[in-house]
Amino acid sequence: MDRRSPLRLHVPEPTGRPGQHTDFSYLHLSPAGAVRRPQLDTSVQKTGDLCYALVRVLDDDGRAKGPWNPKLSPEVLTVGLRGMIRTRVFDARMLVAQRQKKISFYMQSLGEEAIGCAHAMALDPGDMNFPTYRQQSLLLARDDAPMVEMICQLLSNERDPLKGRQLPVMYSYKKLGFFSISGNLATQFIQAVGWAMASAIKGDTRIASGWIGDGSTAEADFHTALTFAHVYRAPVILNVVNNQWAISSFQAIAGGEGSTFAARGVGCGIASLRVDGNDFLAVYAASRWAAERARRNLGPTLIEWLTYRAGAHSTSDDPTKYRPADDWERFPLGDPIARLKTHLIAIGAWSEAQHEAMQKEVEAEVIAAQKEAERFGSLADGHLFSNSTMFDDVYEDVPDHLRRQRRQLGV
Amino acid sequence: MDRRSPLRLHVPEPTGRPGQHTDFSYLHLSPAGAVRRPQLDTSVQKTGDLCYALVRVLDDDGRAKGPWNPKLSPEVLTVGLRGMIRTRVFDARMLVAQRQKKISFYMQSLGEEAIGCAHAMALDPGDMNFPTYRQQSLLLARDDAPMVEMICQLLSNERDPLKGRQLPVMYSYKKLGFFSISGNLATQFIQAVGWAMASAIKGDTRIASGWIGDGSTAEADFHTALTFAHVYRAPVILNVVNNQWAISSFQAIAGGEGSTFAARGVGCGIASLRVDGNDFLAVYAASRWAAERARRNLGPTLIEWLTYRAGAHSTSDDPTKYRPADDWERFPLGDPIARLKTHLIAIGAWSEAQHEAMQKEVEAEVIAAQKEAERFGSLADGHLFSNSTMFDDVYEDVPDHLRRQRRQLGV
Amino acid sequence: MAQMTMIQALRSAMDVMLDRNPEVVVFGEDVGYFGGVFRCTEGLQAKYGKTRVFDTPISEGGIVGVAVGMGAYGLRPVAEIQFADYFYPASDQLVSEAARLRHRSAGDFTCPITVRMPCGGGIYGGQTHSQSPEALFTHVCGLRTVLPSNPYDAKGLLISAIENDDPVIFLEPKRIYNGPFDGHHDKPVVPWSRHPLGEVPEGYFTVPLESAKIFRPGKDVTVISYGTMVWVAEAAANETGIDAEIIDLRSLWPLDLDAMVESVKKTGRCVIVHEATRTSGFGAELLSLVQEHCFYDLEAPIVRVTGWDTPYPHAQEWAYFPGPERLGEALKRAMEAC
Amino acid sequence: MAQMTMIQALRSAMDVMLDRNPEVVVFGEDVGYFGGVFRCTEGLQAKYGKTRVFDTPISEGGIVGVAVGMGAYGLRPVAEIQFADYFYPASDQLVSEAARLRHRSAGDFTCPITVRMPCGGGIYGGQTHSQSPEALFTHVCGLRTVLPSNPYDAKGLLISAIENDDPVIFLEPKRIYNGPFDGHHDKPVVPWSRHPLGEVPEGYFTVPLESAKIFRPGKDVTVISYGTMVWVAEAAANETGIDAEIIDLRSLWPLDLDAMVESVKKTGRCVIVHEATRTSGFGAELLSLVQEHCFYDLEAPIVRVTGWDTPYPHAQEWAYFPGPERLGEALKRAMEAC
Ligand SMILES: Cc1ncc(C[n+]2csc(CCOP(=O)(O)OP(=O)(O)O)c2C)c(N)n1
Ligand SMILES: Cc1ncc(C[n+]2csc(CCOP(=O)(O)OP(=O)(O)O)c2C)c(N)n1
Ligand SMILES: [Mg+2]
Ligand SMILES: [Mg+2]
Repeated sequence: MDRRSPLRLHVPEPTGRPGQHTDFSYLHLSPAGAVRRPQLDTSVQKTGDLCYALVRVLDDDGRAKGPWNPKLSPEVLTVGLRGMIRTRVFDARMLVAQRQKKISFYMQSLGEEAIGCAHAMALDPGDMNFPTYRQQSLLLARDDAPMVEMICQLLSNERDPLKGRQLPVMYSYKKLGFFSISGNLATQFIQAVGWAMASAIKGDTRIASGWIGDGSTAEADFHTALTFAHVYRAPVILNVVNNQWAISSFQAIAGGEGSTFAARGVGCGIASLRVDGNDFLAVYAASRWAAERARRNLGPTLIEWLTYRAGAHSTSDDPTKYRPADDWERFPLGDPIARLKTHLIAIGAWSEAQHEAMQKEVEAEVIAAQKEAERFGSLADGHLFSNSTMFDDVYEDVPDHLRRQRRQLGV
Repeated sequence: MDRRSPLRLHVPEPTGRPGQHTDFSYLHLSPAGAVRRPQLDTSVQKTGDLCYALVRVLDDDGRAKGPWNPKLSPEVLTVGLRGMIRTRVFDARMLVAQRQKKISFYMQSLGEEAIGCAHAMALDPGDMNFPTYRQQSLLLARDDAPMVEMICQLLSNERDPLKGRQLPVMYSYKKLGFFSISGNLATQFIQAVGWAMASAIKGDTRIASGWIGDGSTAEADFHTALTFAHVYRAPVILNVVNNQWAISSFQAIAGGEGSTFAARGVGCGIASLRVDGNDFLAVYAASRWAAERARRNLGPTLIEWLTYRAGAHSTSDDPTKYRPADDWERFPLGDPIARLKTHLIAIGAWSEAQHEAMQKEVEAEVIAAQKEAERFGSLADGHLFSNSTMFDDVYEDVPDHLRRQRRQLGV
Repeated sequence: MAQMTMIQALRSAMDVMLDRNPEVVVFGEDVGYFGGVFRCTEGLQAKYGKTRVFDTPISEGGIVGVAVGMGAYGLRPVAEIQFADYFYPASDQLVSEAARLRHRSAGDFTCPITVRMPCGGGIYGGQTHSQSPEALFTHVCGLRTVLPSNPYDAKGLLISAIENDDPVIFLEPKRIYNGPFDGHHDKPVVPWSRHPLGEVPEGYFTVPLESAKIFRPGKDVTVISYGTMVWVAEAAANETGIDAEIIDLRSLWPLDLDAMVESVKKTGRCVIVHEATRTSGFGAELLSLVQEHCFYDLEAPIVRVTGWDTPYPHAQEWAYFPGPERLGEALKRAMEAC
Repeated sequence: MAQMTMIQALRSAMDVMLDRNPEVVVFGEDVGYFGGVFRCTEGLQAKYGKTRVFDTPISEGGIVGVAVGMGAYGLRPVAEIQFADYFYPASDQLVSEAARLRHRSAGDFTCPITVRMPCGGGIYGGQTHSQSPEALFTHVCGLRTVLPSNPYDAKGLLISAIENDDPVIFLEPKRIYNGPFDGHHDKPVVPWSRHPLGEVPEGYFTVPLESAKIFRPGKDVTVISYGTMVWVAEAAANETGIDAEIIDLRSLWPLDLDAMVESVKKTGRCVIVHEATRTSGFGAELLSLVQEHCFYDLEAPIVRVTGWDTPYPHAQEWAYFPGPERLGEALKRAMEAC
């Protein structure tokens, strides 16, 4: 090759487009149980191999394998299963409500339910998540999931805890360790680090957990979060949910080609894991490992969760325009609910009948919550918070100029 | 350790403060000649070891060793030596001029001269540097260094090519492959990537070279540059000059503790080197390696240049306030000029007498240039560009509102 | 002449310029294969190839940063920010770099970039899909800010912006992408396909920058506005029967001062309208200019009608939006005062 | 009462608050060991330890981002941006996050942060060490913007800012860090140690936000200003012999509208002064407010005296700076008109 031959711009492409089958070999998977589990105080450079491997516990037959097996009791696993089912059922019903124009907009987490559910169970009360719009499972995994209130938020009705100010799904639940969701991508990632630094400054014991999508890692706040977390050894878990897609752009456009998002962490001096995000046991084990490191002042951990965004980006999106329709069926990491169910059945702790019963029970629970929430109206039928509340909370008190404006609006 | 023991904030400290000796063992050096030189088309993950090692060619006795030896002729080396001496002499005289209040502000590059000099020699005409304020050696290494004009810029006088608009040292020389310097840190790093992408889009053969300091890698544009360079395999060299200090803050505050800046590159999927920046031969060889990769469409290279900021940050700074005064003497990578001189003498191509003669010659050259430049006045004596030029170049043409304002100023 | 929506008109402008000028490149989040979340670049990658129309990482700072570098090289990048609400990560590159490059390098380097961004509310987008940040750009010397109100102007202005050698912020009021909107959110919208300003030449033409348009001639009061709000102003004039002269600024800065001053000197009254929050909004500059240039002609205080100084609400959207009723009251106030 | 420079007064405010309130933390670039490039935090790390006063990476976005997170936790961070010219990388965190957090979470989370930044020119700092970006902050609902003109106010206002539960942008006119500056750059400056406003109590006290101060009473014309410019205005008044009433706003937004309106109603004339570029500067909002509230009292057009719409030059600094001469002419203009 002549060194003076013309330069070319490389523009990455996904390995599948509508009408084709995606070639998922780009994912580089490891067999279940094959990846080592380092000491909590491992030197960061020594996690270099882990950021290209994939921590997995469940094999294709639903058996739990290897050093990352968290050895959870069937009872705990059943709680996790219920959380995932609740998330999926909730999403499905809210999608219908959106199509019925009861709610204005929705974002589902289909296929990604294991990540938030197992992570929520691995954290302690008082810890604080800084989620994106696709971590409803962090809330719905909980026994005390505030489902009616959540639906009121989605309906933007007169019981919406956010008073109609935010788009649906942009929940805020301080008391449940769930930070207010921002519409501006990535901003929460560095805030999680700041919260964790504050906890360390105060000699507290609570840790933070920040969330970001593969696409959003290109934003500045991903970098500032890694830098600050490393410099101050902040007690924070930095979660990158790599569901392969941003909106229409593939993870290679975010820099995933020939590299991994976990590698970003090691590059910044942060111990990092790449984990099967559709494997409830692996998610629990890795979350626990990272949480323990944080709590013992061993510093931050970055975890790349490998998963697949099975549904549309949002109700405004049509993924058949840019990717094969059957991708999720062909995605090699499968469905997290089916995988945990298979495992529970394999260990003799579960049955098809029990599963069906749980599914029905959860459906009834969600239907009841929706019914209750709908009593308070919706954006569509105009049962909103009053217009005057628009002027509240801009500042702690309402300053003169906002009083004048409120008067002008006549409210 | 109890997992519920209180958290602590880690705040990194340098290994030396005023009154102490810095412990430089944190640098992790490799012996000269010891680090392998991979194929140009090496896979990025395989440069993982290089980003913690240190590419060096010159040993302590001035012998050139190992696979990175660029085998330059003594003539070429002498040109490089002259460039470094010219940079150092220029800096020294301009510092004096600043103390004499002829120029308002100055930033020297003492101790870092090899990096820009050897890099400039390794690039081709037409390539474009996107420098910081400490890469004057990129210009001064050249035979056609526009020294008189540069001094006019420093004097802010009526021949200042930037018309008094910019602080001293913020040169702009498109025709010499030197992009306009910004006072806002890091912004040029992503612009270098954009320029390189443009060159690739056009099927051109010219490459870009971006520059950033260790401290400034914490800024967002460092991350965006790495991301975009990786995604589009842009023909760009990404230079991180790690001179150990930002202003008063040590490189650990920028994230250097337990990691390297070269590792950031590998984490983002970019082939990366860590190189002795005070070793002219190593700088030339690594620059050439990176330039060749870019020209052959093999993508970007990140190079961390290890060096030491021997002088104050700027003429507004007093480093004795925050670091040991004798750091540079004790810095294990020595003085780049002395090291190249020793090498030239060791190979029988140079002598003390020749060195002294060159030093004198360059001093005379700089003095003459300064004299010539001072003919056109200075900020101090008021020989400036006219006030009316302030309104030019805000837009391509002067719009009405600026005409009105110019009139109001009465010019 | 073809009938185009604003989306089609913008796409046509980029199409024409990609075709005429090999230095033009188009990029942004979801802009390449998919054609943009509002479909403004649909089909352009297929037509011009992946190196001239492409997707970018989700990094507004990176998008504008590479645009500045490409502009310095000699290209004419047309970059899309998916929503104006997301330009903030790019503000350093816009303010410290794009706007200053020509001046600080004394013309050694220039920055002929166009940054498109959909702005404004009225689509239930909530606080992060509804903002109108134009005032922030107009405060930055070296930037041009443009904001069209219809397909014809959108195409002609976008071509002018791409050809202009200064950095241009090109704001697109997304509420009128598909048809003019007069603020009556409970009534159906007329699509551009049935509107004269939806008639747009297929080929190359320009609408000059820095030229305002008398959107509706009138003699009672001057309404100065831009974007969606000129349609609301028209509705308010018709509904109140006040013969307002509506000026559509089109270029916000640098602007067509003469058009404003001439009209106010004629009517003696002035109402300024924008959707953005009030305080330090662009209306303040417009009011100041009118006050400075027409003080002795003013028969009544200049009135500003704007969004409130609150985040743009999701549910209470129409209480926030300065609709024809609020505007009509302002017109009456301007007429009654003396 | 001690005699303090503005730097000492600011340091004293932080010292008092670090001492009184264990939730207060102070950080920024070069802020810890070294004590800040302007030495505003000198000695505080030694006194309060590295976990309460510390250096940060060079990342304004990160600095404000962690401040928001700390605020959400319950701390009261006081962050320094080394120069106001460098706040742009933090604009997303300031505008989209700090300013909106309370509102978007309906009070679930709050953001009691203070962001200090030296602003303004007059020190030959060139275009990236001289900017006055206050207008950009005042356009963002949810932010408070404060800008003192002397050591006493600086300390009292900074304590109020730290205690306030809203995010506060605290701008410090660096030209008057060491003494008042009346714009006569060729004359020596009186140090604060010989000025009554350099007398500052050592302990805790506050100057309330949203309260302007009559800096110089007068009856001919109202000058509305803040920061360095109140000193220039005083010089202009003295030199022209025009009995100007000078209002030092201190809090830019939310502001003390009554003080402005009352004065203009009395004098019937108004001059507005700031150092920032003119177009869409904060002066435009001030002018608009005066116009809206005092239209029938105005005997002459309101005049704006500002920096030009160009980058702040290095060499031609004094042609850019709105000094006493330019201000004096404006006062005369305001007096002559009728
Ligand atoms: C600053 C900013 N830029 C752009 C957007 C528009 N946007 C919303 S979601 C999204 C894709 C994010 O992808 P990813 O981070 O992978 O998250 P995922 O949706 O896959 O969970 C984009 C581009 C935004 N909300 N904020
Ligand atoms: C955005 C921005 N923030 C802060 C500064 C102030 N500043 C100028 S140089 C500097 C230190 C930079 O250190 P480094 O990147 O290591 O470069 P070096 O001076 O060592 O070459 C700082 C903080 C600036 N110019 N721009
Ligand atoms: Mg994604
Ligand atoms: Mg440095």
